[in-house]
Amino acid sequence: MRPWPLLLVLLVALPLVAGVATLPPHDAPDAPIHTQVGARYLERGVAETGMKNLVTAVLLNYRGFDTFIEVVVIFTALAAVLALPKGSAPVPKGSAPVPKGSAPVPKGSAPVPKGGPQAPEPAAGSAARAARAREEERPEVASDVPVSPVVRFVVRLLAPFIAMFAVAMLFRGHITPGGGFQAAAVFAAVFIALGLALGQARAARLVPVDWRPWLQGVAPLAFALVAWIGWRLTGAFLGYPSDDHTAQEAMGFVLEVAIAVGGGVILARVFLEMET
Amino acid sequence: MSDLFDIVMLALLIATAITVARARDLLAAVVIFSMYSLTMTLVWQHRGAPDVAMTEAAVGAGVTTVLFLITIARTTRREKP
Amino acid sequence: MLLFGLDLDYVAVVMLFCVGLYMLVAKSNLLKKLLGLNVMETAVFAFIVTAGMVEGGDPPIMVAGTSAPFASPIPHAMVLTGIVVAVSVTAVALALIVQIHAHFGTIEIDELKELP
Amino acid sequence: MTGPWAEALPWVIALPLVGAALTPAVAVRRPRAAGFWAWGVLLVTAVLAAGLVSELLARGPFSYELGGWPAAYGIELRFDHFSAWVLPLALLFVVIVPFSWRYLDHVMPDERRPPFYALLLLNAGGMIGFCVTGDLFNLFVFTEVVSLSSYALVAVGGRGLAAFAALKYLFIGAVSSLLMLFATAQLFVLTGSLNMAEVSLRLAEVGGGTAVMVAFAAYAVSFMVKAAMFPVHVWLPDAHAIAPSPVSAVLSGMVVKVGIVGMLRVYQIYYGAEVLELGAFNLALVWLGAVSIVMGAFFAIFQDDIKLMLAYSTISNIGYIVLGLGLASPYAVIGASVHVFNHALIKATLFLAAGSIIHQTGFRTLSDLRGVARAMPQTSAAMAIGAVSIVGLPPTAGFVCKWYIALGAFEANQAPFGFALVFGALFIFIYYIRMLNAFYFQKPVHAAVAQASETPWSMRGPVVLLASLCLILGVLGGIPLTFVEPAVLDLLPLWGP
Amino acid sequence: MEVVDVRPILAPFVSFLCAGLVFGFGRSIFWRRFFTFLAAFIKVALVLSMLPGTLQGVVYVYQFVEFTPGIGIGFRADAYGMFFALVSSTLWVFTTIYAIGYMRGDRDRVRFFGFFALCVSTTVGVAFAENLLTFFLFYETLTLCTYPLVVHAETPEALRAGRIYLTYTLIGGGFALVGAVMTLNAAGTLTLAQPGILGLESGVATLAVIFLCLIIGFGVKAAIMPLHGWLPIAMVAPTPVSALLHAVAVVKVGAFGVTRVIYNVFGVELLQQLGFATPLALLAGFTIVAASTIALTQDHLKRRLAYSTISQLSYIVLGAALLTPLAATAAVLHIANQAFAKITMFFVVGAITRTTGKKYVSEIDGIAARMPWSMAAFTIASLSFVGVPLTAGFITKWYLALGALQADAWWFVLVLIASSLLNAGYFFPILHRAYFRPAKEPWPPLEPGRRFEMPKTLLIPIVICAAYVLLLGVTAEVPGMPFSVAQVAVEGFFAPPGIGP
Repeated sequence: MRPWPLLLVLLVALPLVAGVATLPPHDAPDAPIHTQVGARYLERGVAETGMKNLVTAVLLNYRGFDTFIEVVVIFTALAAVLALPKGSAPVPKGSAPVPKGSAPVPKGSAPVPKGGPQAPEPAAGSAARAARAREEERPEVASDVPVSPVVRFVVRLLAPFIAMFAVAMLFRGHITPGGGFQAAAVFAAVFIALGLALGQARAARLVPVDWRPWLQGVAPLAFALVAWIGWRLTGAFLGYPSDDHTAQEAMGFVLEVAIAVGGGVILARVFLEMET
Repeated sequence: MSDLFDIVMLALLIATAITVARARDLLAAVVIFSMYSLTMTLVWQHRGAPDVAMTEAAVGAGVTTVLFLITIARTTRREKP
Repeated sequence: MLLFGLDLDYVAVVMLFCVGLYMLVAKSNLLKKLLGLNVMETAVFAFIVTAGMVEGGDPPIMVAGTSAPFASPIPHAMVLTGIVVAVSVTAVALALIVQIHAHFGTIEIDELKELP
Repeated sequence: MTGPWAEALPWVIALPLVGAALTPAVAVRRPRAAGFWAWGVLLVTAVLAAGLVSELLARGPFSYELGGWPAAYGIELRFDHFSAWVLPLALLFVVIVPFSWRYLDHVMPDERRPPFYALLLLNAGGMIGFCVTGDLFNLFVFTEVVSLSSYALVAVGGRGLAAFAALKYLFIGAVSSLLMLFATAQLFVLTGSLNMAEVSLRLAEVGGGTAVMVAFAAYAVSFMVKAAMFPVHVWLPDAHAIAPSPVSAVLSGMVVKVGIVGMLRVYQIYYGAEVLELGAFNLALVWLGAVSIVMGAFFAIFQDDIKLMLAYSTISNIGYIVLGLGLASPYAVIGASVHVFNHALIKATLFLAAGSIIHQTGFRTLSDLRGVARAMPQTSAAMAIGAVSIVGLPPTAGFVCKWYIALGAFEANQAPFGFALVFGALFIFIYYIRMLNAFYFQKPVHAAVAQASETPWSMRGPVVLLASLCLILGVLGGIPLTFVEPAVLDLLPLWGP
Repeated sequence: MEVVDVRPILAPFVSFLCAGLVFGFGRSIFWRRFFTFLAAFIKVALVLSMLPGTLQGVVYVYQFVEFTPGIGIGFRADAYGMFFALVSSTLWVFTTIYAIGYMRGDRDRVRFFGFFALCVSTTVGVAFAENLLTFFLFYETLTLCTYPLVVHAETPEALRAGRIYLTYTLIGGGFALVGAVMTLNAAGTLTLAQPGILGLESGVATLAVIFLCLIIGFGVKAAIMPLHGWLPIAMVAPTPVSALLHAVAVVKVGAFGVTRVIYNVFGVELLQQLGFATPLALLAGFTIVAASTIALTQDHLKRRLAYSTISQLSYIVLGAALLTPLAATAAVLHIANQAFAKITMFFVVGAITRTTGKKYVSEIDGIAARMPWSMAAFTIASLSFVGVPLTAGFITKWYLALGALQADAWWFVLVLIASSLLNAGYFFPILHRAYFRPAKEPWPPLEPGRRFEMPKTLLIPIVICAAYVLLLGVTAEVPGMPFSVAQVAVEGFFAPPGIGP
């Protein structure tokens, strides 16, 4: 163990301990965290938002703007992954995971040649076509790990049910724990499982190439739309009409679905990008 | 009872975190990390945060772990001493 | 739950944070560093959730079967956002790590630093 | 009380973000259209920002309650004088994006343009939101938008080293964001609120204490990392040097300012609450600033790569700003605030000019680029103006801030720092004069440099425009004051050593 | 009486615009010359048109923009500023004519003439600066604009000279900035007003630091002795630049600044109470003698002239530091006297180098036969420096001596005499060699079809400047000549508070 990281950690730990040690006790009902803003949410949240799950109420209504920015953050992650240079040839290696003791590329060796297995960079205007072409050319089993038929069968069998579970979670998010994000993660998990079990090309067809540019941005767009509707209806950005529970539910529902679809597509695409 | 659960869980958390730090096999580290996340899920569930717990289970233990696994598959599994 | 006048839950959180920080600064392997970052993030989330709980509290879901006191919903919303942010950062970091490996053939900082 | 433009406040944030979400869809047939789309979106954003600023000038600071919830219960956007920074920010983006249209030709294939421009828009939207929000947690989320897009923007230009620099940036940046989240959580636990104004009020009731101090320290460290102050600057030089030049201009000119604006926000909260005796902290800032100035200059002297040189000078210039803030006298804080903008302008000039030169010649070190001024006179002139400006010599924009901060140093009876500031800047000139000598007064060593042609107008226009602004703002130094002075005078009664 | 008038800002702006046009269209020789001459003449006309008013005590002011609250970029043409502006704008015309001849066929002439115009613009800006901030802005801009001229040759030697020049002047500029900032802090204003803006209430220590900073700041360009190192080295520049640096722009701006500090920042009364001027006067006296002594040993013509300049500049500083009206008159007058005489000399030396390639004193034996006009002009200038009556230099020395006696500084009369002897000591050998030594080898013959010893563009400025040296000496009391302007300026310096110039 090198000494200086420990020293640094200690240096950070001391003020942190000092900081948390002097906080008010965390489970006392009269702590500021329970008596200030939180108290009002507990008191009037259901009446004001029409959502029984107050976490959802906070996420979509009181602090809906945070959630807007949050879906923007995952969209940023996707844009980041898409914007990174691609096509650099991977270092020659055996089947993953790499066996013990595999040496790195020796120092001073020439940098890995560009291009690699991918098609040459397409000309302007044909990028979409090229992307679709690549999708179709993708081999059936992209993963290096051989997948047993049993696993494939189980995944195929379970996938619809898991997806149904996600949908249920999505629709009942305002009453029970769970909601758009959780559904998105589960959707993505289903997708990834399918991708690993059946090969990416099959999985990739679940999200059509033509729809991707729209689907991946659907969450921020839905937020902007709802914000605009709220603005027109109530005069406040992202405002919910306080007396109309149907409108509240409809707006919340749109957002939840958009988060689930958009988030799911984004996570799935990140997976696809990293696999290629 | 509640206190005991807490203490066990916190100890487990710290133990798993340290194991993640010490594991030389990255695959093992990631799997243990997902265990750490699931333990955290239990703690949060216990502390009255089922929403957070579900998210952590789906995102922290699920998606993050899968992304790590893919990365390990594409890079290397061993941490150099 | 207090120990030596310190709130044990908070102290555990700080310990997790420090383990993560140690991984981040001391480990040479980039994936290990990233795992450390994730541990740190979880620790901070745990801190926030812990701060929002209340003795014998129920989840802040106003349906039959729950009763006051409720945990505060705001920290939960904060952590939900935080988790999504964390997974975004992790995804970008992993994509970068894959690139680094593809280019240099290693993900050990010690070896990367020695490269020209 | 508020006029029609106040309604635009949330849209000025939402517009670039939604524009980013639409970019891949808009550019699906013609990837190059992404650049025009991003420019259009930013142009409209700038118009909105101008409207907001006009509102600010007409009626003073104003708030917007999102969702119609009263400030503490929802999220409040607040447009005060420091938020006026969004206008120059948007305008600089409007100038930088056209530069990138042609510049990207040698950086990336067309198909990667849509995500690139989406990232640029996200970065802009994130920074605008950061300046405008009145909510601590919202501040954190915006920080993450800015940081995440910045990490990615660093990496878009190259393969190995760029990814490594970006990852280094990511690790340090993520820790800094975590510290910020931690501090936010602590303040939340202490006060039960996330609204900045409310937190400030409640802090006054809660009073001081270790936790309050630790939260402040966590914020301070977090923002110092974002601003790349001396001991925690290590991520900056590589990241800024290796990014494509338009990105370098954005990162170096504007993204590091996130740390400064954040610092100002935290100051607003803490000074309003009067719970901490911050004299010692100010003194620390002053010293750190002075050290940053010197160390930034010192490292830069040994660089041969022009972009690396410029990257190090960012550390120096952030040093000026921090020094000014730490001096805590009216003129010094005004100078620091003005320099937030002026430095962005100057850095954009320099990075875009450097980018033009690299784009046209293919070389990026001083020794290779000798004599380039004859081949590219206008770009080199812009570079020269930028260099003179960043050193703080009249008659350029850089001098304005040096003047104010020096004035502030003597006003605060910190004469030694006044001297350090003035002569530290001259120290920096040593390396810029090396650059100008190489460009103007030495013989070319490469035929490619001697025969290079000037850049196309979509690149030259922005450079020339920015360079002329450097000169104009050097003469009309009072303009930024209109925005900065009320804010500073508002803040200062609570400030002071 | 103050009159708001746009001319004080137009005068620097004309040459600024000219610089822009030269940079833009200067590739064509015609347009380059056209713009330069047009601007030069417009500028002289502008300055001259203000002269009658100035003689009647009118001060033209123009506030341009606010820079800091209460401190703007302002212009103010008082008598002293007018005097300096007259000298520099007149000499710009002559130097331009000379430069066209001298630089013929040289490369990078666009850059040369562009920055040349910028230098003149900033010099006039300094002359008309209303406050220390404006002064400083132009002062530093001048530093930057001269740099490309100093390194014009682009040789390693030139680059080294440029580096040294910048190091000295920028550090000086830094001190000036600190001084200006401290002044603002102590006085609350920066306006260069009568009778000074600082007061004793700021404390002697602060005042001492301010004085030191400002004198170091401006003294660098005035080449007061420990700060003179850049000047001889900067001689690698082309001769028109040397002439500009040494006679008009850079060094005079320094001396002008020192005078402004003494009379308009501190004021006579305050300085008399503080006694800071005496050490400055001693330093100036030392510089006069020491620089002249070093000049004796220099063989390189331009370097000898450079040390002579260092010595002469301190006349101005000393005249100002003596704090008496007569000495001040001498100081103001010497700005013009030294400028015309020294520029004549540089023109001649440049012409010699251009025609014969000779650069050293020891190489010019018998050159008077080949270049009679030039050497005649050189002789006049030398006599002026020695202080022979009927030349401009005599007037300076006469008034300086009177002023010294007025200030009870009898020792200065000794300095003056010593300096005159030394001047004679380093100029007369040149004349002796030129006139009375036989040529070591035959001089290159005249180019065919040429009546005079060199191109007219070189000769005309030399002759006119030399004539002007004589004129200044003869017509001291004629109204409208520099002497009368100087008197108005000095009256302003010593006017009781409240009356003002």
